[in-house]
Formats: sequence, C-alpha cells, structure tokens
Amino acid sequence: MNAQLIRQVVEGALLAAAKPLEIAQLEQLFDEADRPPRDQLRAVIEDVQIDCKDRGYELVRVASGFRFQVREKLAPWINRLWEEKPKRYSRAMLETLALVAYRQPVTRGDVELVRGVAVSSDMMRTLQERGWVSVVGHRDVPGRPALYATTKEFLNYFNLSSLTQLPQLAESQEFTERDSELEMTLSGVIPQRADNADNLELSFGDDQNLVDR
Amino acid sequence: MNAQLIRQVVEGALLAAAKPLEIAQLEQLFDEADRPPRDQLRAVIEDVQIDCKDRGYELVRVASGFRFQVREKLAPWINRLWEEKPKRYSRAMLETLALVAYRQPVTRGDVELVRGVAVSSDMMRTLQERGWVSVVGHRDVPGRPALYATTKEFLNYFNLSSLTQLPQLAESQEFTERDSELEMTLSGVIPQRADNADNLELSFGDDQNLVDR
Amino acid sequence: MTAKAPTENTSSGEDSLQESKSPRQPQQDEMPFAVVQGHAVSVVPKDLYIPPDALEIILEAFEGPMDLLLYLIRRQNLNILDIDVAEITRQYMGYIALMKEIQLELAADYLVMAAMLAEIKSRVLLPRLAVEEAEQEDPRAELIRRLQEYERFKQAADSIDALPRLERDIFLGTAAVPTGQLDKPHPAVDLSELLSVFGQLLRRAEMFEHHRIEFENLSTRERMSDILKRLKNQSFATFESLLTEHEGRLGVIVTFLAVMELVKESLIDVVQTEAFGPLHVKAKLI
Repeated sequence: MNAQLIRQVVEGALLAAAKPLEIAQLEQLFDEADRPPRDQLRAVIEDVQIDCKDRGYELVRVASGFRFQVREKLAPWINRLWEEKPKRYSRAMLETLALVAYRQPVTRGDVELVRGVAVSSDMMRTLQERGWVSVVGHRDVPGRPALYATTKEFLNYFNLSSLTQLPQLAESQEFTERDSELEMTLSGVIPQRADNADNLELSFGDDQNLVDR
Repeated sequence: MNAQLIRQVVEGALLAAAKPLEIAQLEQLFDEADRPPRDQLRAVIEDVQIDCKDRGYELVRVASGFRFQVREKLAPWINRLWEEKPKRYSRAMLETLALVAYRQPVTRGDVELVRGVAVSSDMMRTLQERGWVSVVGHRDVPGRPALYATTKEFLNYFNLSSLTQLPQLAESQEFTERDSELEMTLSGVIPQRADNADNLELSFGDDQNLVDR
Repeated sequence: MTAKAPTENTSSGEDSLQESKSPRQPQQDEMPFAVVQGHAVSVVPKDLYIPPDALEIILEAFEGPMDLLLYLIRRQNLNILDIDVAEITRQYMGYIALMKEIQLELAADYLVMAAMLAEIKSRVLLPRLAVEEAEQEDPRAELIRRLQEYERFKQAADSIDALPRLERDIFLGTAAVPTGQLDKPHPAVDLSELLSVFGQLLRRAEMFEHHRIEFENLSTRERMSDILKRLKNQSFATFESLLTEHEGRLGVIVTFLAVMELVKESLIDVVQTEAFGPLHVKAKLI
C-alpha cells in the first residue's frame, strides 16, 4: 500500500469518525497484510499536523486519541453558525465538577463538605449524562455511597489529554497560629481600606504543585 | 481582514457545521464591515478544493451547499470504523426522544424542564442525524429556541401511520396497576384517555397522510 | 435555595415602583439591612432603591453559606487568616435576617453555618487558661481551613470554565460520509421501550418535581407540528388549505385548536383582512 493512500485513509477516518481515534484504532482499518507499522502511522499524523499549520483546523491529541478540530481563534466567526448561544454552566455545576476532577474519586458527601451546601442528585445525574463523570466504585462505609471520577470524555471536551493538564489548584496558605491579642480582640474595629471593593483576587503564589490527588 | 484568515474561517465553518453551507451562509459569518465579496468566497472555495486534491477528503457541492466529505474510494477502510455493533441509545436519549414524540413541538428547554437535567446539544443532533427529529420552528421568546418535532421517518421506523397511534400510557395496565398510589397521581393528569383514542381512530382511520407533506 | 416571591411587594411592576417612593419598613427592629463603613444600616436609604427582585437575585447568587462568608470577608479586603469571627458573624446574621424578611426560602445549610459561627464566637470569647494555651487550637482554625478549601475550588471552577471547550471555543471537525458507499449503523429502538421510558419519566417528574405534566391531546400536538412544517416554505396559507376533506368536522376542530394553540405560543400569525373574510395563516418571521 503506498504511503499516500495510507495517509488518505488516516485523514478520512479521523474526519468521518466524529470522535477521537487512537493509533490502535487507525491500525485496525487496514488489512493485516497491508497494515502499516505504528511508527509510520505516527509519522503520518505528524505530517498531517504540519500541513495543517496555516489551515482553519488542526489535528490534536486529546484523552481518547487524535481528532481534527477547528482552531480556537476562529470561535467568534464559527459560533455564528448556530442560533443558540453556547451553553453556560452554573457555578454550582462547575464547582462540583472541579471537586470531582481534582479530588477524585469522591462521594457526593465529600463534595457537600467542601461546598457547604447540599448537592442535588440531579446535579450528579446531569454530570453523568454529559458523560463527564462516572461512578467508579463505592466507598466502604455504611450506605456504600457512590464514588465519582471524571471520564475521558470530560478531558476531550475541555481539550485536555490528561488530568495533569488541568489548571493548577491553588495551594492553601498555612494557618499559622498568630495568636496575637490584637487579632483575637472582638471589639476591634475592622480596618477599612480605601479599595474595599469586591476584590476577589487570590493572593496565592504561582509555584503550586500539579493536580492535588 | 486578511485573506488567510478569511480562508481559515471558511475551512473551519465547513468542518464544524456538520451540514452543507451555501456561499450566502458563509458570508453571514463575517461582520458587515469585514465581509468579503462573494467572488472572493468562491475563489477561496476553489483554492481549498485544489489543496485537497491529494487528501483523504474533498470539498464538494451538493444540493444544499458545500461540504467536506470523505473520498468514496476510501470506503473499504473507513467502513471498518462502524464494524463494532452499534451501541444502544442511552436512557437520556430515549427519554428525550419520548418527550419530543409525545409533547411536540418542544424546545430543548421544555425537555430539560421535565427531565430535570440539562440536555446536551449532541443528543438533539444525533436524533436529527438519525432523521427522527427535525426543527419545525422557533418559539417567540428571547433566544428564539428551536422547536423540535418528530418526522415521517420516525413514524415509518416504528411502523406508525400517525402520531395518534403512539401507544398511550393509560392503556398499558401493567404500568399503573403495579402501584395504585401512582396511578391515582397519573390518572389525575391524564383525563379521558380512552375516549380520545377512540374518537381519533374513528375519524382518522388508517388512510391518512396528514403528517409531513 | 429556592425563592418565593415576596407576598406583598412584587405582585406587579406597579407595586414595585410605588415602593420606591417610600422606604421599606423592616419587619423586626435592629436587624441590619447592610453594613456600610462598619455601621449597620437597618433602613434602606431613601435615595437608594433596590427592587425586591434584584435583592433576591443578589442573595441567590451565593452558592451557599461558604460562598456568602467568603464574600463578606473579601468585601472588606481581609485575608481569610485575619477573620474577625464576631464581626463576620454579625454580618452573616444580618444577611440571614434579610433573607427571612423577604421570605426567601432559607436552605438549612445557612442555619447550620450560623450555629457554627455562634459556637466559634463563644469559644473565642471564653477566657483561656494560660496552661492550656499551648495545646489549645485557635477556635477559628476549622472554619478558616474550610473557607480556604472552598476558595480553592471556587477558583478551580473558574479555571475549568475558562478552559477552551468543545461547542464554545473549539469545534469538532467532521466530514460527511457519502451515502451509498458508506453506511453508518444505528442502534435499534423498540416502541414499547419508548413508552416505558416515557411512563417512568412522567412518574419521576410527578414525584420529584413541583410542576405538573399536562398531557396534551396528541392529535392537536401532531397537527401543530404538521402546520408548522407546512408553513415553513410558504408565506401565507389559507386556513382552508390546512384542512383535509376526509377528516370531516373533527378534522376542522383539531386544526382550529392547533392554530389557536400556535397563536397562543406566538409561533404563527393569523390575518383576516375584513370581517368574515378568509383567514390567512403565516409562520412568524425568525
């Protein structure tokens, strides 16, 4: 089988599949007799990637394999194709998702403990239906609560190839027991600063570790 | 707007759209101020067509516009992508289909309201790709959400000549008898089922071609 | 947290406007409405009009007690580590009172936090024995740890939201597969399966949701879809053209009901140029 045909098969398959494909899956498209070695398939992928350099699309690796995708910078134009605006997710959902992603495997109770509010079963169901979260087991305590973890689809959706690519989780500052009388004084007036607007910026350093597991 | 960016937008849109696009639709992607003349868009399409000469995909004109498609000669290889048995539809998908069928025309929001969870756009797209569901209009509320209804293909697949032949809940005894308390709840909501069905059968008969002309 | 409309103030837009002319009278004395420059304000200033609805939205914006606490701390530009429990507790209770006043259904989580704050406050107030001081943990430690933890994940949620994601920032590239040569297999679905799923769905909705599932007359619904499909490619159609002779009177009634329903849902326009003249039906412009 000539090299050009191999390359065409790979390109065609990636565009037809409508989902990411692994090298192993690409390999299976060929008869055993014609099957190109994996190295060649990898080289083909690299070639295609290079040729797409100036195109409106690129060939990228995400958690479940390779896929063609439209470049991020084109989103303002592409989004006009659809009548509906891209969906926004509620903060409750994003916070829950963040807890599952960084702390997995977790139970619903674990999530509730950090968020300080009850997490509805609908919320967990929505996350599972989206395919972002799945039950990976049960904790061995009374009630055997389900343990949730994120899926490959979650990574695919957020353009990641592994959990280590998640944005770094800020580190907690140590709570040092600066037990000064002043701080403990309850009658003390809270110092008012000029710029006491809703400054929600965090003061954490940049040198955190990777995913907190 | 430079020529390369225009070309990238066109390529990106055609790859992302999952349906053919007319020149007029491509034109609409650009702000009025930046909008390239139609001749330029046609030239861009030609350029892309030429560049795809040796690729596994081509840019072709079909009845409703331009689209990228996989080259036919690759069929023997690409077909192996589908060799795995088709997976069953998820419960979420079936619930969505059932709601469109029984409560049409509905928006995605309507479906979400009853199901209590978010419905992904994937799900609506899959149902449309299958040819079972189509957009029949838009509700006149902010965002103008699409209204979905089932198609003739849907009826054909299930061997129905009209939606009135869809099985009705109250008629399936095993459902309601299992839990008399539930039946009370349901019967309050669904009054006079049997009567309705009878009437419709009498007057519409079997020879109808009411749907989808 | 779910909101109930305040009974008196928001029954109509007019009422809200009227309310802006007179300051709101608090139901109970001494509960601060807000804290401005360290002073509790229990009456809304006359020149400051906050529509009751807006207030609910502000309160609903909090994801829970942790979020509210964090907001109170950040609003004063304080480090979590420097939290003054007494002051924060006072402000927190102020918000709780406010939520009660506008009859916002208060989630139990908020009350649990209130109890926790009160407990910490009392422990801070207790004189500590010099001997024990070394081992005794700062009563605020647990609260501070939880606040920090929550803040980390709040930030993580924002980071995840900012990641480029499919259908918003990036889009899956696909090409069509020419029909004939290639055939993508589809899952099979059984009609009884569909019915059973629908039945269970209705039961679930009935049991767990507050809204009612109204079972619409199927034929009218079908006719609505049918009419919409027909009007899609036409500017105007006469009402008569929507009728099919063999359906008889019932057909006319069903079609008429469907048209009325479509008008009600603002999906179509019905035009009649003169009294008793022919009815014309048109899909609304998108």
